[in-house]
Amino acid sequence: VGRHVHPRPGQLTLGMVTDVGGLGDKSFNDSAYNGLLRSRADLDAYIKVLQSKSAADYQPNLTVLSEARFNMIYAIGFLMGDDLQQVAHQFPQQNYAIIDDVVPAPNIISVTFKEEDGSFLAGALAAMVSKTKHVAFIGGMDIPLIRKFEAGYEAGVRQIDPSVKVDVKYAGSFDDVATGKELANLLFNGGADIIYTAAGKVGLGAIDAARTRPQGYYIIGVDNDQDAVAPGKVLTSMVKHVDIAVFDIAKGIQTGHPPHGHVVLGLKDRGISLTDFKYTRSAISSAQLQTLDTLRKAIIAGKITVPYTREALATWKPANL
Amino acid sequence: MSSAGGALIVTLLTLTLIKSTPIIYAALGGVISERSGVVNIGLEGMMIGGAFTAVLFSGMTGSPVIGIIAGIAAGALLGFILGFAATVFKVDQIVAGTGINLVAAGGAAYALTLIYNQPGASPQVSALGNNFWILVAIAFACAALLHGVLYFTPWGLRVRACGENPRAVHDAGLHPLRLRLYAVILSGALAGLGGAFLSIGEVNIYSDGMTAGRGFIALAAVIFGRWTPWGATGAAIFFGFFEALQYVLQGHISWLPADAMQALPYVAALFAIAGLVGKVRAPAADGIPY
Amino acid sequence: MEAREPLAPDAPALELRGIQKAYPGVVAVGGVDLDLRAGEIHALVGENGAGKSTLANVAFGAIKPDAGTVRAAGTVGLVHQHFQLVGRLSVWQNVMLGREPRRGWRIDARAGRERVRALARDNGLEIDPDAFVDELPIGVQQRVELLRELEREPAVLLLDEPTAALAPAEIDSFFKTITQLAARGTAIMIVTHKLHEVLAYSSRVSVMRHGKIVARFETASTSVDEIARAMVGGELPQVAQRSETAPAPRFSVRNLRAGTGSVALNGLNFEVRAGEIVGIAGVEGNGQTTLADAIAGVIPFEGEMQRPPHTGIIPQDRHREGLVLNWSIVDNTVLGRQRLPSARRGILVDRRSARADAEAIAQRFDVRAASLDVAAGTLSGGNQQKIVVGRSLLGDPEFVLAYQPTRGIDVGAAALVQSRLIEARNAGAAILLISFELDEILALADRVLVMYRGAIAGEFSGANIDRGRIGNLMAGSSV
Amino acid sequence: MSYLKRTLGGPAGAILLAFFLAAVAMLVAGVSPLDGFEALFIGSLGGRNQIAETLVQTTALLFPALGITLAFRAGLFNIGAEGQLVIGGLAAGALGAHFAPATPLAIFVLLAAGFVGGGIWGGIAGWLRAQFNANEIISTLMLNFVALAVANYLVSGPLKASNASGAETTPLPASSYLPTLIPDTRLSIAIVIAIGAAIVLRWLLKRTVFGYELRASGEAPDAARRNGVNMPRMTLLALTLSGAIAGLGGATIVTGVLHRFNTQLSPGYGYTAIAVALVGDLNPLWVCVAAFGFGILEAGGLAMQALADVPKDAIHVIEGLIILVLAARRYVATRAEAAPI
Ligand SMILES: Nc1ncnc2c1ncn2[C@@H]1O[C@H](COP(=O)(O)OP(=O)(O)OP(=O)(O)O)[C@@H](O)[C@H]1O
Ligand SMILES: Nc1ncnc2c1ncn2[C@@H]1O[C@H](COP(=O)(O)OP(=O)(O)OP(=O)(O)O)[C@@H](O)[C@H]1O
Ligand SMILES: [Mg+2]
Ligand SMILES: [Mg+2]
Repeated sequence: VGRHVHPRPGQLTLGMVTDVGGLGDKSFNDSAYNGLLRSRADLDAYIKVLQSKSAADYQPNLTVLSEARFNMIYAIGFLMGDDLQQVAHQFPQQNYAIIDDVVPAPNIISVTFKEEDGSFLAGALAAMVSKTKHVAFIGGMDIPLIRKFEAGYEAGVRQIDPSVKVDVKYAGSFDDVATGKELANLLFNGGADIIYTAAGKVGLGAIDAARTRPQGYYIIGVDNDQDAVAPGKVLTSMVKHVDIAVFDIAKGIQTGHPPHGHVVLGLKDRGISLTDFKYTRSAISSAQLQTLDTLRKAIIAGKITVPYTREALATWKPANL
Repeated sequence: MSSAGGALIVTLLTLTLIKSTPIIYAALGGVISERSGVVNIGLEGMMIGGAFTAVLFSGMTGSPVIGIIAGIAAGALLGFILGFAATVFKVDQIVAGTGINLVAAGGAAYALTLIYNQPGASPQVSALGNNFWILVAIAFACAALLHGVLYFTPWGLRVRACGENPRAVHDAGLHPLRLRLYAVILSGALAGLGGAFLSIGEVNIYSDGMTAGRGFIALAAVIFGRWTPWGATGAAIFFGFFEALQYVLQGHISWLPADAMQALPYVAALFAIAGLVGKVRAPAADGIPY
Repeated sequence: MEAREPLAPDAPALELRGIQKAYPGVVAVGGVDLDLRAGEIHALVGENGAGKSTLANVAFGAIKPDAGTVRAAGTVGLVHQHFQLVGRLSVWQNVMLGREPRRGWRIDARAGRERVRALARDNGLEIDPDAFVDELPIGVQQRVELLRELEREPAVLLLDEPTAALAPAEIDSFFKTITQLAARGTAIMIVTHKLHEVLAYSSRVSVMRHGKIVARFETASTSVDEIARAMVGGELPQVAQRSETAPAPRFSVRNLRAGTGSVALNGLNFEVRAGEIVGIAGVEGNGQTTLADAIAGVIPFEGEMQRPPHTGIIPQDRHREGLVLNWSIVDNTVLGRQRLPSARRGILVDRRSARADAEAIAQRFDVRAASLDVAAGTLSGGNQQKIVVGRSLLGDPEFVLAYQPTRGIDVGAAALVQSRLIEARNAGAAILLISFELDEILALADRVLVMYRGAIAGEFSGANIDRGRIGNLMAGSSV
Repeated sequence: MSYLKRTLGGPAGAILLAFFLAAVAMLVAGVSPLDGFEALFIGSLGGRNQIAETLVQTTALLFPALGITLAFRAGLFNIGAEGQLVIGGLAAGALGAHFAPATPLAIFVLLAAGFVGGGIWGGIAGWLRAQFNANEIISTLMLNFVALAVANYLVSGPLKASNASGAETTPLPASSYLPTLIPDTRLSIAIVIAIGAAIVLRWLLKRTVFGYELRASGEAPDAARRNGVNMPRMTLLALTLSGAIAGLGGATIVTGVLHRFNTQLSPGYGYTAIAVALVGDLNPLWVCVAAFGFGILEAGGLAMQALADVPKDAIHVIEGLIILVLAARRYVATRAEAAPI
């Protein structure tokens, strides 16, 4: 056990502050961390992660990293905006990036994702693959971010076939794995055969439910590529590439051309994408893949505007392509 | 319609059983501990210990049964720590329980990084699969067994006496501290089993936060069930039922937001305790070091 | 249950040598030698706080002495001054705890019950083995304690004020039991304040004073006076004289109904006038506790009750109902009076007057304590009782409910307490005295109400007070 | 055994043992204990800003711990400080976001809102106990879950700031921030209010008739009831007041630290505060000291991540160990003396 490692002079230094979900959330914190790891591997960066226990920790964590003059400090999570704004104001020379929130400041890069667009494709795929014409959604907590996933998914289903039934359940937690399994079983038993989860680790339980079922029941994973967690049971994963965003920003810093302002990542720049059906290709026809691609292009081209709130979903009509 | 209604009821009851089981185990653990005079606020931590250790050993040996046994042992070990602190050092039991909760949660989370090099959740290990129903049944057997032990055996009588007046137990030539220590170890073992049920009974991984406050709900179930094994079991089923009900109902009552649904078990409990007018009395020496 | 080999009569059963035990500020026991012989009943008497309970606890092994040795020829049993029972277990479970009869892995409940029933029968103690202890009146709990010790057939049995809570009839049968036990070879030491019991039943008497044994008598050749003088180191105080007072109703109940079952009150009517002591005579368990609870406001009742705002209450159970054991004497002095103008300054507790009050109580009642700041729980039983009594009489209360006010108090102090009650009466207080000791009632009361099965079975006053007729009514026979 | 007890009994022994166990935990974590402890103390006491952050944590723990102290002294096991704190914060945040008058009075109104909100939340449990004899351990625990559900619902829906991407209320106007105590830090006058509350609570418990009756109900309920204490009323009052103090704490976090309400307000202050109150012997002034000690752990723990690479989870283990050992010390140290206050 030696004294801890310091960055070498000239080394790219990257700091990250997690939100209260912390590392291991199987969601955006983990994904961001993967981006840091990749930066360490590919860019020889020195990285440091500070986790937060409550909202009150955000500011001290950001301050500590700022005082240490990291080349880039990432604030992960949608509740860190105000704190970041204050800290960024105090350290005008310091560069920051925030994920999932928009903070207008000259030294902050805001990165948001069009989760609803990817969720739309997930919904469309689910509606096409479902044999029972009945699909479902499991959310973690009923908060605006998760409602984006829900709304996009339902719209996607409706785009393919408005008669397909969509059940929605919220686990009330992002950690309660057992409840994820129970909810998935409840939904499967209720007739759904495909479930999209946007619930952190709760989704792991849902995947386990599919694993112990016969062929034909699927989970659609979220945030990270979860296809390999239960090969053949995870139809696809709606990946939100926080890692790529984090890496790209790091790389931009190194090359002297960092992005600035508000970066919105969606299907176009592959900030959002579905994984490529490595284990479930046989369950999907080429026609369905074709449709999926058409929809993706339509969204990119702006021919489809995906709703991201329940209110918008209520009045949303499938696009006529 | 009636067959759909029937199916719904079956679904509801099945889910109730599954939801109740870990709470039953932990609540039975709470009963035995509190009847001996030790408040066990560390049930949550003991569940965590059981859940994690079960995964660890199942993963190492490939045998979920060994995992379950290891989970029980881990709970018992934490029970031993609480019991030892509560008897020999006469530590305030609530503080010690809080300490146990922190150590267990932090320890398990840290061990994930240390052992598996991945925070948040363990890799998948071999689990009970459909055999988890055996553990559901065993929960009820445990309730019956604990009832038998508490009310029909000399040891049970002594434990109950210990929770009421340890001095009388001492005057009878017995060892109240030893009785309490054993009771709390047993308590931890049961809570550990409850945790193991969650991790390798129901699913096949350990994940941080997966106990999700069930240890605290179990504590409430102990009181709700008036410190009796069947009472606590009933109370655990009460919680399990309303949890199941809220999940089943979600989406069917559109004007109720999910958060309101999620509060259902707790609100139901509030109404239920208000309705249970009458003496709900803790063991007289519960929480008081001897 | 195999019987213990009895010791030969007069064989030494318990030897205490040089026992010392000190607490901060007090030497509870300061070098005591004591021998108990098999088959004797040895009375240990002394003022409150003399160190009797401490000595008994040392002999039993519950307290480790600072110095000295204890040698016993067999097991030692102790019946505590403050019982050590498990309230929520039944009588037979309490008695058999630690020695449960078994059938396989189970307790043989029937055998346990039968054992206790037989034990009770053999010793003339009436009891329901299945009753829950915390539902029993104190006197019956005493029997449970005794049964528990009898079950263990100890070579030495120490009894700390066993009769303090017993009714006269119970006391007789209790001593019959004890005498039988002694005859079988058990060495018995009994701590008591009731000197006539000492004379009637013991063979030897040791008198303790300030932690030492100051006198020892063969009972046959001594008298109550001699023992009492040895105890207090001088003459006994005289009980105060009653004086004429002007009667005006202070406390009254009309159609008072409360409680359930055998202790329910079914429509009581009576009043207590200023300057009068009304005694409630009766065998324990006829509703006296229910009446006291209703007056204290801890149980609901029907009917009317007129109770003046300044009421002093002496509860039955000083430990549970009278004192906050962890609090100092000074703090306990305020309890029950905290809302009275005399005990507070605006919203604050008047601590100066509390201390002055505590000093007054200590002085008027001769409270023996290391200081007024020690926790009430560390006081000897009798001194605790003095605090409770003293507090209730502070500041000229208009009405006093006195439930067994001299329970556990030594003869000298009992005379003091009785005097104080009479003085309060003379000063115009209305006093309701509930006691199971007819002697006490006859000594103090201006008027006697006999309570039987929750009703008033008869009333006597002045020259009409007739011990025999009261006794008959108490036993339930109509006159 | 008695030798071990005696060694552990001294405060020095206890602290040594705590540090030893913590050092072992750090070694397991692959961190040099020297680095770890250095980080712990530098991070919590090593400078103006560090001390300020330590006091911010102290304050957040102190309010609920004082509320718990009051309830426990009345013999009521209020384990609902977490929920009361959240509701207090919610009340202040909601009011501050929507109806704040732009005068210094605003601060007072927001704190009062927190006080009342927490009081109502505690009062529900008090009412259930007084009216129906409903066990307060269950009711306060259940109300914690309900509070979080209510808060989550409100900030995700009706009270959500329209332009926020997360679930939180509109930020407070700067005019209703609690004034800071040390410039350029987050330390507000909340710490002064908290210490003031501790002093008032001590006075209330020790000097007043109300406090006298409250302590009597806690120490000896049978004696209290028989000696003129109206127990149902005392129950209601004690739990209401207890909740109100915790709620005030929530309001100070909103007005002094976060300047808005969201559901990540508390990492479980209300639960940790139970240990704080008990380690502080349920004596308001010692509770202040205990809260400061826990504040060092919380703030220093955060710094240990940054300065010594001790992972967050290992810090929890260290905290838990220290709590266990401190509790043992408390017993040995206080057993000889009579009851506190
Ligand atoms: N635990 C204790 N701590 C401090 N002092 C104590 C303790 N127990 C007893 N004492 C003191 O020791 C002395 C002897 O008490 P003890 O109970 O033996 O008296 P006693 O003779 O039984 O009196 P009583 O007739 O009133 O029961 C008293 O002054 C008492 O205050
Ligand atoms: N048990 C009592 N014995 C004598 N006087 C009492 C008693 N209880 C209250 N009082 C008197 O009643 C008056 C009211 O006292 P206080 O305000 O403390 O009572 P309270 O119950 O708190 O009143 P409120 O219900 O208005 O708050 C005081 O003058 C007090 O002396
Ligand atoms: Mg005595
Ligand atoms: Mg008042």
